[in-house]
Amino acid sequence: MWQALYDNLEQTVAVILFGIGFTILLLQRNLIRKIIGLNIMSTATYLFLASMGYIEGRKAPIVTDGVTDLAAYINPIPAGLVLTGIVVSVSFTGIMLALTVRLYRRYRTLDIDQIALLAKGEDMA
Amino acid sequence: MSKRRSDWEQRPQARFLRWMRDGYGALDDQITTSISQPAAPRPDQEAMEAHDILVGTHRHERELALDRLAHYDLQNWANTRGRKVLGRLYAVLALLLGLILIYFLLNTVAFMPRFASADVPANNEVIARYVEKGLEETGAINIVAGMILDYRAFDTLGESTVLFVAACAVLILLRIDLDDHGQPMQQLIAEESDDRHYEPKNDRILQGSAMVLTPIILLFGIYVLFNGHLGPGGGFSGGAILSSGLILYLNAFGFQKAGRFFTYKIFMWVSFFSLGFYGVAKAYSFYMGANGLHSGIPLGTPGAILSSGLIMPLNIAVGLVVACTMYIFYALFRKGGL
Amino acid sequence: MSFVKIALLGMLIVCALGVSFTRNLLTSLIVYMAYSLMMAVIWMLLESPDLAITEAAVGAGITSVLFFVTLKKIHAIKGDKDHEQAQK
Amino acid sequence: MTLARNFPFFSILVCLVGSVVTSVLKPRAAKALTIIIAGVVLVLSAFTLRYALALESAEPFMMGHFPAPWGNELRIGRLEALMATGISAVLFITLVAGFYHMPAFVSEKKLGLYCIMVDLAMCAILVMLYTNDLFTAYVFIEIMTIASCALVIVRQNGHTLVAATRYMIMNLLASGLVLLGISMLYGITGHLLMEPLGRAVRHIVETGQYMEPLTVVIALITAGLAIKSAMFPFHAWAPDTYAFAPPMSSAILSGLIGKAYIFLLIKFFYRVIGLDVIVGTNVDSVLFVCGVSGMLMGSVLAISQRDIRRMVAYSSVSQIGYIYMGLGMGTEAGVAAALFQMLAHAAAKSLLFLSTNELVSVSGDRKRFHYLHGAGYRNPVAGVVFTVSAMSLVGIPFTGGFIAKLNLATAGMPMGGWMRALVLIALAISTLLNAVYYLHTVVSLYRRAPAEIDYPPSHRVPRHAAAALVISMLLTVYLGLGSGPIMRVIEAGLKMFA
Repeated sequence: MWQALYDNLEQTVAVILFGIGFTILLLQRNLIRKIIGLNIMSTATYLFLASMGYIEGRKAPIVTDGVTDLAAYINPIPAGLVLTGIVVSVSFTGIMLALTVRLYRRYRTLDIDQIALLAKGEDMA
Repeated sequence: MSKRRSDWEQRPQARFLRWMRDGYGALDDQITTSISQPAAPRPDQEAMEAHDILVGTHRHERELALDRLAHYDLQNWANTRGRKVLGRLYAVLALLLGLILIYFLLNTVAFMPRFASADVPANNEVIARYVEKGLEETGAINIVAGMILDYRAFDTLGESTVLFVAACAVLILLRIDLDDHGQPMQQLIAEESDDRHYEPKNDRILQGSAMVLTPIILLFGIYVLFNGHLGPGGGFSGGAILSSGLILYLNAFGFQKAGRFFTYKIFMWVSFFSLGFYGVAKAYSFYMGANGLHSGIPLGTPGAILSSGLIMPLNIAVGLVVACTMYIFYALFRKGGL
Repeated sequence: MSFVKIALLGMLIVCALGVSFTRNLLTSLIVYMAYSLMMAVIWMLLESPDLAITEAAVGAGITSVLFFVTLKKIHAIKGDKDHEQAQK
Repeated sequence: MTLARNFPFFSILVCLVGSVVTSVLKPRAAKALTIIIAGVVLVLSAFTLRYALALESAEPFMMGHFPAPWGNELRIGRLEALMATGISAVLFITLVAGFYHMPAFVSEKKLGLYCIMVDLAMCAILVMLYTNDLFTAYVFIEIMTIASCALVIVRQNGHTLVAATRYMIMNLLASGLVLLGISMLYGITGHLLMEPLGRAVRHIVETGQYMEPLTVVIALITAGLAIKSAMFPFHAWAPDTYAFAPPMSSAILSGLIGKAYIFLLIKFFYRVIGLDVIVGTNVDSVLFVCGVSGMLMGSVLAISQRDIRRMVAYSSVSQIGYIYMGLGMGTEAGVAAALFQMLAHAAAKSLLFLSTNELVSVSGDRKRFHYLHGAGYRNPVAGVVFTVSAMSLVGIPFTGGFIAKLNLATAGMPMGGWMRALVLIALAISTLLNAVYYLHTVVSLYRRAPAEIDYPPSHRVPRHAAAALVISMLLTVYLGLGSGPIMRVIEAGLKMFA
C-alpha cells in the first residue's frame, strides 16, 4: 500500500490537500478562511487531474520541428481541463469575496454562525 | 360535566381539531394560558416587556411576542456554555469527516493506475488522434490550444460564459447604481465604498514603476494572447496578464485616468462583441460539422501567426472576456463601479 | 523522483496546514499566495506550461489581489445597516 | 438530414447568444427578450419532441467536425426531448406569470442583469438535458450554480445574502466532489464522453481491475449531485434559499434547476455506469433510505413552519425525497416513476410559489398564516391556483401528483417484502403529512379575515399573469388525466436511454 502511494506521489498529495481544504471549509468559521479552503480544494482537484496526464520522459504537447509522434508528448486532455478549471475557481472566488464584503457591510462580522444568528434576530424584531 | 369537558379540551384530538380549524392561533392560546399562570419571573427588562404583551392584546401580537421570547432564549443559549460544547463537538465531527474522506481517497489512489507510466488507460486512441493528427486538423502547434478551441470548443464556450456570469453576479452584488443624472442612488454607501481618499496621492515610487512596468506587462500579455496557438499561453493566461497590467495602471494613476479608456459601457460592449463573436463563429463550425458540410476556414501554414483557422481570433475573444472580467472584479471591489 | 518535486509537494501540504493555523488573516493570505506560486512551479514540473502561466497569472495574481482588496474594504467599512434600500 | 435534428443545438444557442444580447439592452427590452427566448425554446423543444418520437434509437449530434470520443456531442432521445419540452413549458409560464411583480423585489437597474441570469440558467438546463459529455456537464453545472446564486442575491436584503452564502458554500463543495469524481473516472477509463465511458466501465467491471476507484467515483458523483439537488440529509441550504429569494427565482430554483441535476444523475447511472452495477454497489439503497427519510422529515418540518413560504420550501424538500425514493428502487419502473414525479413536481411547485406570492402580496406582505385568513377571497385566481397545486402535491386524484404517487406505489410492488412494505407505508404517511399542512393552509385561506387586521386594497392580477397561472393549473390537471401517453414516452425513452 505504501509503495503504491509513493509511486503515485502527486495524486497522494492532491488527495491529502483535498481533505485539508475540505476540513478547513468545515472547521473555520471566518468566511475568508472558508474561501481559501475552497480554493485549496479545487487546486488539489486540478493537481489530481493534471497528474493523470503526465508521462515520464515526454515533453509538453507543443509540436517541435514537425515531430508528431505520440511517444514524444504527454497527454494534452488534462491540461485543457485544468485550464478551464482554474478560471472557474477564479470566478467563484470573486463571487464569494463580493458576498463577504456585502455581509461584512451589513452585519459587521465575518463569522458565518454569528451572521446567521443576527439575521434570525432581525427577522423577529 | 365541566371537568370531563375541560380534560377533553386538553386531549390531543381536540387540540388537533382546533388546530385544523383555527390554525396556530388556537395552539398559541393553549401555550399562552399555560405560560401566563406560574410564569417564572425573567430578570431583565426585555423579557418582562415581551411577557406583558403576551397576556394582553390581539393574537398576532401575541404570536410575534412568542417568537421573540423563543429567539431571546436562543440568543441566551447562544453565548452560554452549551454552545461552546456544541461548537467543539462540531469541530471534532468535521475533523473526523475530513480524515475519513482522506482515508477513503488515499485507499483509492493506491489502486489508481501508476503515475507517469505509458500504459495507463488514459493513453488511448483519443489522445493518439489529438497528438498525431492535431497539427493537420486544427493547424495549431500548441496541441492543448488546438484541443480546447477546436476539438472540444463547446467546453471553452461554456468557460467564457462562466466568466461572463461571474462578472454579472459581482455587478449585481457590488455595483452602486447611478440614477438618471449620474448621482449614485445609495449616497452613503457610495461615499463609504469609494476609497479614493485611501488611494496613494501621486506616490512617486508606484507611479514611476508603473510608468515603466505597465507597457511591458501589456506587451507581454498581448504576445501571450496572440501566440496561443504557437506556444504555451492563449486566451486565459493572456487575458489574465492584460488585466494585471490594467490593474497596476489603475492602482498607480487612480480611477480618473483609468476611466478615460475603460468605462462600464466599454466593458459591456467588449464582452458583448467577444462573446457574441465566439458564439456565432463556433455555432457556424458546429452546424457545419454536425451536418457534414465542410466549413471553408483556411488552416494556413503551421507556425505562421495567421495560421490554424479560427483559433487565433477565438483566443483573442476569450482573452478580452477574461481581461474585462478580472478588471471589473477589481474595480467593483475598489469603488463599486467603473 | 527528483528531490525538487518531493520538496515542493511537501511544502504544499505545509502551506495548506499553515493557512488554518495562523491567527492573523493577512498572514494566511500570504501563505495562500505562496501555495499558488508553488502550484505554478509544479505545473512546470508536470510538463504543462499552459497551466503554469495561467496559474501564475490567475491563481497567484488576480485571486490574491482580490483577497487583499477585500481585506482592505473590510478594515475600512463602517457598515450600511441603515442605508439598506427600502426593498421588501 | 431534417432541420429538426438541429433544434436542440439551436435552442441552446438561442439562450446563450440571447443572454449576451440582453446585457446591452435596456431593462424593459431585456425582460421582453427573455420571455421571447423562453417561447422560442418551448417551440423548438416541442418540434424536437415530435422529431424524437419518430426516432427508433437516440441520435448523436456532433458539435463540430469530430465524432464521439474526440469532439463534444449532444444526444437527442425521446426522454431528453420530453423533459426539455416539459421544463421549457413550465419556465415559459413562470416567466409570463411571474415577471409582472418582479419590480417590487428587484431594483430597476438590476432587472437587466436578472434577465441574463434567467437566460443562462435556461441554457444550462438544456445542456444538462442533452449533453453526452461529462466535462461539458461539469462546466454547465458551474454556470448553473453561479446563475442560481445570482437569482437569489438579486433581492439585496440581509436574508438573501446569508442564504446565498450558505447556498454557494454547499454547492461549491458539491461541485468539487463531482470534479474529483470525473477526474478519477478519467484516470481509470481515459474517456470523457458517455458512450466510450460506458464501454470502458463495462470492461472494468468484467476484468475487476479498477473496481475500488470505480465505487469511489460512483459515491463521489452521486453525493455531489445529491447535495446540489437538496436530497434530504444535505438539504440545509434549500429552505432559506427558496423562502428568501424573489418568488420567480425560487420557482425556477426549486422547480427546474434541481431537476436538471437529478436528470444528469440518472444519465450517469444509465449510460456511464449501468443500472446493474449501481444495484451491485447498493448505492441505490442509500438513495432509497435518504429518499424515504426525506419524504417524512420534509413534511414534518413543513408542518412546524409558521411562515407560508418556508412551509412551501420545506415541502419541496419532501417532494424531492419522492424522486430519490423512485431512483433508489433500482428498477426501470422506479426510475420511470421518479421521472414522472419530476415533471409533476416541476409544474406544481413553480405554480405554488407564484400563487403564494400573490396571496402574500394581497394580505399586506405579511407571511404568517394568521394574516393569510381570507386571502382566497381577496385574490380568487391565486386562491384557486394555490388549491389545485396543493392538491397535486398532496396527490388528490385528477392531478399530476396522484399519478406520480400511483406510479411510485406500482413500481414498489414487485420489490422484496420489507422494501415493498417500506415504500407503501412511507407513501401513506407522507401523503397524510402533506395533507395536514396543505389542507390547513387552504382552510386558513378561505376563513373569514379577522377584523382587527387591516389589509391593503387588493390589486387586480393582470390578465396575462392570470391566464398563465390558469394554463399552468390546467397543465397539472392534464398531467393527472392524460398521463398514459406521457408514461409510454418515458418508458420508451428509458429503453433507448442506455
